[in-house]
Amino acid sequence: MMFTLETHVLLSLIIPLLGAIGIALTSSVPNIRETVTLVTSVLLCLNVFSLLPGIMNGAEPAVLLAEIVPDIGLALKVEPLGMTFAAVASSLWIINSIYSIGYMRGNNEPRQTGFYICFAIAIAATMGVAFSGNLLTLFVFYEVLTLSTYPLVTHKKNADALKGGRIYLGILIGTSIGLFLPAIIWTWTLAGTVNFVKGGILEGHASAGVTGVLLFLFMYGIGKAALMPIHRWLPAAMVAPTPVSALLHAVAVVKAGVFAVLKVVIYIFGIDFLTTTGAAEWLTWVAAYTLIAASVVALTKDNLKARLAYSTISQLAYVVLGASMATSMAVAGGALQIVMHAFGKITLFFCAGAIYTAVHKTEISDMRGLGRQMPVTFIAFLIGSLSIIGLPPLGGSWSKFYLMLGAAEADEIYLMIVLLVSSLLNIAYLLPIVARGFFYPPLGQSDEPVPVGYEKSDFSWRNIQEAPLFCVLPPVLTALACVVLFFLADPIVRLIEPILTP
Amino acid sequence: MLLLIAGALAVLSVRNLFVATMLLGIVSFTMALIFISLDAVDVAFTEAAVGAGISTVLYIGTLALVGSQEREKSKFAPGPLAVCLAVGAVLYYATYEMPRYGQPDNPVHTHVAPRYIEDSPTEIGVPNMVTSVLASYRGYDTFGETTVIFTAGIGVLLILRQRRRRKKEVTTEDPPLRDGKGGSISGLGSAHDLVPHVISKLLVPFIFVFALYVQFHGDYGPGGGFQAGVIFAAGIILYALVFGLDFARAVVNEKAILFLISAGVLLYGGVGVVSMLLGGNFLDYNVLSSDPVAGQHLGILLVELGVGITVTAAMLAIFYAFVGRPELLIETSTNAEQPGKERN
Amino acid sequence: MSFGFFNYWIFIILLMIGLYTVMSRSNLVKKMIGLSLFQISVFLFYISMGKIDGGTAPIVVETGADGMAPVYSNPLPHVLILTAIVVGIATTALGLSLVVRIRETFGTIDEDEILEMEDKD
Amino acid sequence: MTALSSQFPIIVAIVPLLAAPICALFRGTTLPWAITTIISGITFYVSIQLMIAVIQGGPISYELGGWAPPWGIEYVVDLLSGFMLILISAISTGVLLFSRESITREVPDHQLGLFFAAYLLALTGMLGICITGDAFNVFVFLEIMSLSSYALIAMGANEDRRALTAAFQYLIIGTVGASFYLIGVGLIYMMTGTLNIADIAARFPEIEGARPILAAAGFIVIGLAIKLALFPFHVWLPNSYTYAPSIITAFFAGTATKVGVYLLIRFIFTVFGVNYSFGGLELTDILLPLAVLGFLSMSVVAIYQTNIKRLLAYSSVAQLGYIILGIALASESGLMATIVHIFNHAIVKSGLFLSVGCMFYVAGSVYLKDLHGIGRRMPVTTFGFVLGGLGLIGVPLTPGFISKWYLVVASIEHGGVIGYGLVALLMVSSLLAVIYIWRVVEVAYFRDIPEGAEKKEAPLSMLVPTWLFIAASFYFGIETTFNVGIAKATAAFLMGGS
Repeated sequence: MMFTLETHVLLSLIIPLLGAIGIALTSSVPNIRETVTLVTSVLLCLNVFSLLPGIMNGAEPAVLLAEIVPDIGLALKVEPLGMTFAAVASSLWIINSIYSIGYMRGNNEPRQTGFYICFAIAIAATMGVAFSGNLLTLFVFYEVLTLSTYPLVTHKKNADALKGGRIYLGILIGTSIGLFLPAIIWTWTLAGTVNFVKGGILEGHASAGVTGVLLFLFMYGIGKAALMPIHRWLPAAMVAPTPVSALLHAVAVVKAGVFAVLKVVIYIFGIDFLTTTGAAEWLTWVAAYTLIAASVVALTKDNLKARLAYSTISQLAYVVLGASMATSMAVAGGALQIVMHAFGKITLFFCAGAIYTAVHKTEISDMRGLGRQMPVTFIAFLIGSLSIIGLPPLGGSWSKFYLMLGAAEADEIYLMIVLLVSSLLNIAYLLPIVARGFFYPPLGQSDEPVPVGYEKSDFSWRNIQEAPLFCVLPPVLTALACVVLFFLADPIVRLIEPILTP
Repeated sequence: MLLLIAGALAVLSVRNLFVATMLLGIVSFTMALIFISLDAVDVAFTEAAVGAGISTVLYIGTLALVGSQEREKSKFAPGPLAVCLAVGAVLYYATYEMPRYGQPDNPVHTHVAPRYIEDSPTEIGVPNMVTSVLASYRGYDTFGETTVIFTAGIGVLLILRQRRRRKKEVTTEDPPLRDGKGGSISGLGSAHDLVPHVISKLLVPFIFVFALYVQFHGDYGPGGGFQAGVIFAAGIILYALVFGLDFARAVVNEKAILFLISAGVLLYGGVGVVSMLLGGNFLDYNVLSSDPVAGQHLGILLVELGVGITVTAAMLAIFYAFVGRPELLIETSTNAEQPGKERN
Repeated sequence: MSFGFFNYWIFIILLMIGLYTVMSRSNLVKKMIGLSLFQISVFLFYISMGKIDGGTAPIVVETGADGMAPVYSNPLPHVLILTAIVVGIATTALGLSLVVRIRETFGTIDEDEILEMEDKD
Repeated sequence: MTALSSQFPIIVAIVPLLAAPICALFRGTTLPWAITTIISGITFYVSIQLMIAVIQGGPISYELGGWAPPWGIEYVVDLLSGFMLILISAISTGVLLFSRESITREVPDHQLGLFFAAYLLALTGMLGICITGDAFNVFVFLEIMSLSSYALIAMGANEDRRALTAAFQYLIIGTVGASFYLIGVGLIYMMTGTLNIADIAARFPEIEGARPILAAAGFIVIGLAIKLALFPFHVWLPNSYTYAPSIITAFFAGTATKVGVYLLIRFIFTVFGVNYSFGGLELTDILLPLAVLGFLSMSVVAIYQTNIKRLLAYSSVAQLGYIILGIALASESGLMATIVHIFNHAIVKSGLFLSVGCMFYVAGSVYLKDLHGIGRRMPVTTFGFVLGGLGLIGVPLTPGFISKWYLVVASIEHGGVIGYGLVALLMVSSLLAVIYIWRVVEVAYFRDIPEGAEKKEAPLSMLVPTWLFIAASFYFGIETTFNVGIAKATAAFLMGGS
């Protein structure tokens, strides 16, 4: 460690912002600009990980940025959950940066400078969300995240992008200002503070009824958690270039949502308080419904990114479910899910983007036989899928395992059934993609880049036409990470353990 | 009193704007008479000069430019009527607990005012209490008032000196100048009438003398800078009406007027600043001279002069702007490339 | 005096007439006239409250023949109204100059007609 | 120096006033502008000095003409008026810095001297209103401000003839409003015999039950409501703001209506006192529905505008609804929200109008249809506009967020169905703000640049002041000790003062 923990916390915010400035300054020379992005992301990742040992030892560095409202400042405070989230986001940013370069260049996207700047700002906001020390700070960075990703979502600047952008912004800003903010202020008037305190701050200040209403405001106010029926923004956001969908809409933005949910449940309401009041009962069922319904919708989608988006909605519901069951096992499962799903889903998006870059296909039905042409991509896709489904030896299995344990702990037999059904549905909507890729013959149509006459041939090196290296390498890396994480689950659980035991 | 109401109703119903203006003048004049009966001689003086005098001239000047017939349409507006009745009802409701009219023990007469009545002759040394309150106790209000006039002068100049961009309509709009009944006043003078010429020649000097009297005698009788300014301006306006605007301009040109408007305000403010420099507060005349009363005298004199200058100049500026407007238009239309150089 | 609140009532009626003229007439000059009327009525209100029965104008005079000190009416409202009159004439002047310009640019001084023209702009 | 500083209260008002006639005499384009800007800067400096003095030593009283109140006219600087002085002079200075390029394009050269004289007079009027402690003096300065503003708005006729009718409409309505105020003051004078605000307040409890006082309160509140464009008395505002020259709109949007709000606060809290205003008068029942209707309906209307200035003008009326809401809630936090929002909205709106001024300078129009793709033609300006728009919406880190925070706190404290209902309505209104700001954003970024439109930024002399406002808005949205601190102290002072 070069600096004090506090400085490192601050640096996590400053590095990406400096990176954004650097990108702006070097906009005329793409190579240098991309180098700046990469260097920034590596620096950020190193910086975040340099915090890790301290946090593991139980330190809680805090920084006060400014006082917006008397007694409530913009305050940063690192705790295990945030640490986990920040670590995931920052490490994935490196991989994603590599991928972005490949993708953006491969597709000759315009306005790349703006893209990288917004990206860096969004990452800074994500760090802010992860390290926020109170609700207000969380809210502030949450909004910054929304606004900085808006230009990314509408990057294509066509009618679709406009429409998607409207839905995206409308729902996210609408719910956050309309529900989240009042909930924060209400909490403040009730408890006199909005700091994240272990064990919650509302206990003793709010009746069961008020708690129920507040929980409702929070859960639907945090639109990024994509609980049904306010999930529409996520599919809408898929008009964005794939790197955006990959990092932001599989990791940073949506995870900021569920992360906020966890934070609120753990530090504002308190797990015990929620259990005793039973206010979270309804949330469990909403989450369960979202979980199943989104999976079913995913089945019907032919567009690969749309299917992945619904899959994300469904997977996010796991986290909310974990939070709502309000048992320590379930919450641990939720936290693990944030990590595991991040790696799994980003792999899938990377693959989707790689396919698009290589052959410009977006519909699943057009991807028959592509596995023979792009074997690496499809194998990575397979691994990611399996992780999300929750099969060992992949990381995803742990989160499902803990969630099951949590459901068992809470004696919720029906929930266990829900989880089981959902896993089956996961299989149903993810694996056919891979199966089509490998086992179906490619389409023999003229727009198919595979020349006629080769379609019946088996795998051969000559058929391989992968996307550019920068597009293929990242999914491979993240797929490997899914495997590695299976063995790293223990340290992660140990990291977040302190927050579960009061 | 009832005459007022009758007059007001007539104003409302008459369709010819020229008549309405005249009626408004009559209402103002009646009001002035009532003010005299209410002991407010200064106000009456002003109201007569302004309400019945200057503003009537302004209205007529406007009508000359815009035509004097209201569109034939008798409409009854229930909405506004309801609003008016509501406002009236509130006031009527309020009158019931108002202090009785004219009673010496009303709050207005027992608080604050006695000081003016009892002490002003000794503190200020000016018999006319209105003047002493106006120029000294509430001198700052009067400064504000002067500024208001200044503002109006500036505003009218700003608005009416603007040249229009659409030049094609100019020629079609000339006729109204002579349509209205006040057409003859539009700056060209009644060149062929000997009687008015002689009479006004005789009158104008007297008006000026009277104005000066009012100006400097304001300490003792009704009057003061404001009234004097209005009268002074009236004299010049009369001159302009009879001999034509160009003659009047020869006497007092517009550049001088602008200068005078500013000078009046500056004189007033200057007195204040000087009093500040001499260690008093703003507009504290006591410090102007070793003897406070003499200081007050001096201060009031200067201040009234400032008011007089500004008012005269502003009134003239407004008058010129109105009456000179048609010329400006013609000028613009013929000489669009060099918009009125000589007038700046 | 016998007429108690009479002055105030006159004030109210004048005010109502003025206000009604402002609001109901579409001719801009008529509106200005109404506005003047409205302002004049306020003057009456102020001056009325300054009056004292049997009072005289607030200018120092020699003690009366009966040896009584003269009763002066309250000079303060007079001062205020002097200012208000000035404000009134200033407003009138500005308003009328606007009317003149409106007439020049729109060719009419009827509000309804102007509104129609504006909609086309 | 001490001698001079004891004269500061009068200097604030008198310096621009005396500069006006001087300015009127000058010709040319640069000199009047330079004088005006320097003068405005001086008032800003003096205002700050005054505020410092007030914070250190309590309210300052200055006797004009050396006559003690209530006989003479008194100038009073307390926290609230000091706050307003700083706000007004700061905005005026910022706008003036901007005006150099903009105004020479919109106003003919030979009128610039008069134009800036009128500008100075408007400034004088506003400062005078805020600093005076005399109810009638308020009227005088109100008229100075109003008359000069009519003339200034009419100057927009060079670009669009509708400026004339807008100015005329404003003149009629404004004069009626001012006369209402005058009647109200007359009634109060009748009952108390004094015009000094502090003196009235002191004598108020004796007569507060009387009918004339009730009527007086009614007239004053309505008169001021007209002046501050409270819904439904707002009809004059959109037209005036739309057609006035850019810098005038920016200046007035930040200050003119705020002065009205200041007076309303003065009368409600200082003169009538909280108990009478909200106990005897039930002002909450009157103002609250108006405020709510105002911010909801006006936000909706704003959405349908095709002219950016008009859109922002309606948004101003809506934002005034927030300000009045804070007053209507009659609590310390409500009042605090009001004061904070006066400040925040002034900065944000001025910044927005300035950026629109830049667009007008380059594109020559403020209609949305003519501004397609402006975000790519003028990236810097438009980005400033977007940031300002975020401030209007109330996104965190912008000052709008702070205001909204306190309004919601005040509403929740108010409690009951009304309180929570208000929270919901406030949020709805914020969302409406998102919609109307985003209409502009979409036009700016998602439409194709029209053929032949050049890509060019406004001159630096315009961009810098615009960004000064935007940057200031963010500064005060993050580092809130100044605005919130003063607002808190002021609110406590006003509520406790009754």
